[in-house]
Amino acid sequence: MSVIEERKIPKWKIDEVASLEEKLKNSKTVIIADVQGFPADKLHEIRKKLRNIADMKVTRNTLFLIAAKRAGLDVEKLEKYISGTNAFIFTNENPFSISILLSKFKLKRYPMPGDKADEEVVIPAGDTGMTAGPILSTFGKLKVQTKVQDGKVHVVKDTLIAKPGDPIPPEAAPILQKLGIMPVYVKLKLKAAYHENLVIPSDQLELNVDQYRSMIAEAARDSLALGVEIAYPVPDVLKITIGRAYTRALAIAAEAGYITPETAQMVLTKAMSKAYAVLSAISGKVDLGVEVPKAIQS
Amino acid sequence: MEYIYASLLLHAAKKDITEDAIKAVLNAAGVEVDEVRVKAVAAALKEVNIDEVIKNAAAMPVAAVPAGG
Amino acid sequence: MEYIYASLLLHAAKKDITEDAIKAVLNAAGVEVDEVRVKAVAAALKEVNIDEVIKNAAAMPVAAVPAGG
Amino acid sequence: MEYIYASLLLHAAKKDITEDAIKAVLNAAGVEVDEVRVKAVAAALKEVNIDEVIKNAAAMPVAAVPAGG
Amino acid sequence: MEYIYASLLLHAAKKDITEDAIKAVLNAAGVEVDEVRVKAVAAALKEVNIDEVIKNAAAMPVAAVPAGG
Amino acid sequence: MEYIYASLLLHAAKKDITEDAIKAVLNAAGVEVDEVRVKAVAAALKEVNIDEVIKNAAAMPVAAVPAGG
Amino acid sequence: MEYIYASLLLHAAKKDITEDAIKAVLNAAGVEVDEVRVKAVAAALKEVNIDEVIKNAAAMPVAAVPAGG
Repeated sequence: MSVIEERKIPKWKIDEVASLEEKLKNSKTVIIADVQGFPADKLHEIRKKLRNIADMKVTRNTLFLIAAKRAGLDVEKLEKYISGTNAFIFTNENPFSISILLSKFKLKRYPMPGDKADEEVVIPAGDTGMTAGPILSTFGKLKVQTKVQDGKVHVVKDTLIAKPGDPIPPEAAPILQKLGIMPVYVKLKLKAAYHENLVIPSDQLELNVDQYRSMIAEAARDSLALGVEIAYPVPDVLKITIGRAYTRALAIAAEAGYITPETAQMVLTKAMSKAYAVLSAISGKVDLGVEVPKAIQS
Repeated sequence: MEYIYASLLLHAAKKDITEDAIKAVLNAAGVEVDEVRVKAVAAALKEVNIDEVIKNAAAMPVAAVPAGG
Repeated sequence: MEYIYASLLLHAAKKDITEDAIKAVLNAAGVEVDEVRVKAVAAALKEVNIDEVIKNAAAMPVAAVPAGG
Repeated sequence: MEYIYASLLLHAAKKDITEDAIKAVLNAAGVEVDEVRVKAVAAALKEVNIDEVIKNAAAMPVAAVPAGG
Repeated sequence: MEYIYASLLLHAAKKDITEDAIKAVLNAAGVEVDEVRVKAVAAALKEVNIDEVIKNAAAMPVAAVPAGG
Repeated sequence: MEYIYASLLLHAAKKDITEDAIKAVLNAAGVEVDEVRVKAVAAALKEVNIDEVIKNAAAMPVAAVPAGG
Repeated sequence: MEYIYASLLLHAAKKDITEDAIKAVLNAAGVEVDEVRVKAVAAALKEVNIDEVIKNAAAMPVAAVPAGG
């Protein structure tokens, strides 16, 4: 341990580590996000939206690791996520809640060459404000119908130039810029969360809420089915159970050819639908002078 | 379903659906006739407006399942 | 539909659907038999798996019309 | 439908659907039993694969009433 | 489903669906009756309009899907 | 539906669905337990093949429900 | 699905679906709790309108058969 070496460390670094250590000690969760090449203005937007929920800081990996060690984090578990340029999000929230929150921010940007559209790219009808000139041929290439009015380019009708997932034609970039159309989403890439000594990697951290929604639906459906099957004694379930018992009784009556005024419709319908099915199966070869009802033919 | 097909056949042929008529058809088909069932079917059909039922049956949206399956 | 009902009756009774059998059933029902049609139906049904066809028809929703009509 | 319900009850209880059993159930429910019907139902159901029919019926639309309603 | 078939039988026979009546029917069918379930079913059915439910079950057009529930 | 949810939780966890187990789960959820209902549900579930019921429920087409709700 | 049933149980019991509540229910069911999954479920379900989803799921059995075919 050399006192001399420590002196070499600039004060801002010492302060930074102290500040990071403080944040780590006061937060149940820290999330590491990849911000390599991430637009600074968008990062600012995110920081603003996270205010009062989480604190986001872009800092040097080495400083973070020192602070993490001092704050008592299990740094070994984290090290593999600490490379490149990272933002660190400190929060006391459930890390999944932060992940969901971030996924809800629709941050958009103008396309760069090679980008695919995240939403429909439509050039709207009307005055583009662009002066007629070489740009007209670009519109032409994009198959956007235009006319010139008072020296300005007017788009004749709303024109789709890319569907979600389609590559955005690079030549469209200046037009989209001019019209303020940002069809590409910017999303913060989360690498991992460290929460109460657990490391949650990105694949787990990114929740598909729809999947949970359908699991709830599935569980609810199965529960109802089971409730119906065992005649779970609450009125709403029993209504369905009774409907099903009645339907079964009708089906049995129909199959047995058991006719009562109540079952006659069902029984005869069933017999007739069988007859029509047979008729329809041979209708190409035999003309019995009977038409197969349209509904059955299909 | 023999009793029902016999009844529908008689109906399609515009004959009365009596016990005797049903029996005759079933006998011709080589079916051993159960008197009780013939009685039951003939009695039950007397209470049913077959024309109405058949009209409903034909009008029903039955196309949910492709016939060819 | 008489020819079909007669055939289905035979089928339900597990009898062979021959020209003679169809004719016998139709006669018993008092239907004047058209020889050509009987031949055609008997021939056509030989190539049809009736159980299969009927099974698909049975899968059709049949409770669509209120019992009271 | 009493005769059918009685039969389905017996089926669900894994009992044989005999004339006597149907009669006993109907009597217990206070239904005046019609011998012809009992015989007809018992005979007809012998030819029906009830489990199969029930399974297919389950695919039919069953519940007009939303549980939440 | 035994408890429901028994209840539907009583309903079809125009009898009150009481605990005792359900028990009598189940006993006649040779079903070992669970007192607790009988109580629960009888109580819950008091709040159900069976005629309404049956009408809906029977009347259900194939396409009757209440969009919003 | 609490009793059903509790039972299916136990089922999903491959635990026996006993009265005591259901009660424990319900208590943990802060549900005031109705002894009669617990007994009724536990008894009824003994007669049911839950996996089968779930399989059939899943087999029903579900496309009628608007995805987003 | 244990975590989902536990959540549905809490919902039905009108309790908040918190990590601790889910854990308590799962523990009572004898399920070994995975801390990460509990957190994920609690966070995800905050975004789900469970009543709405249940209502739609309940409306499902109505639509066993596609309308147009």
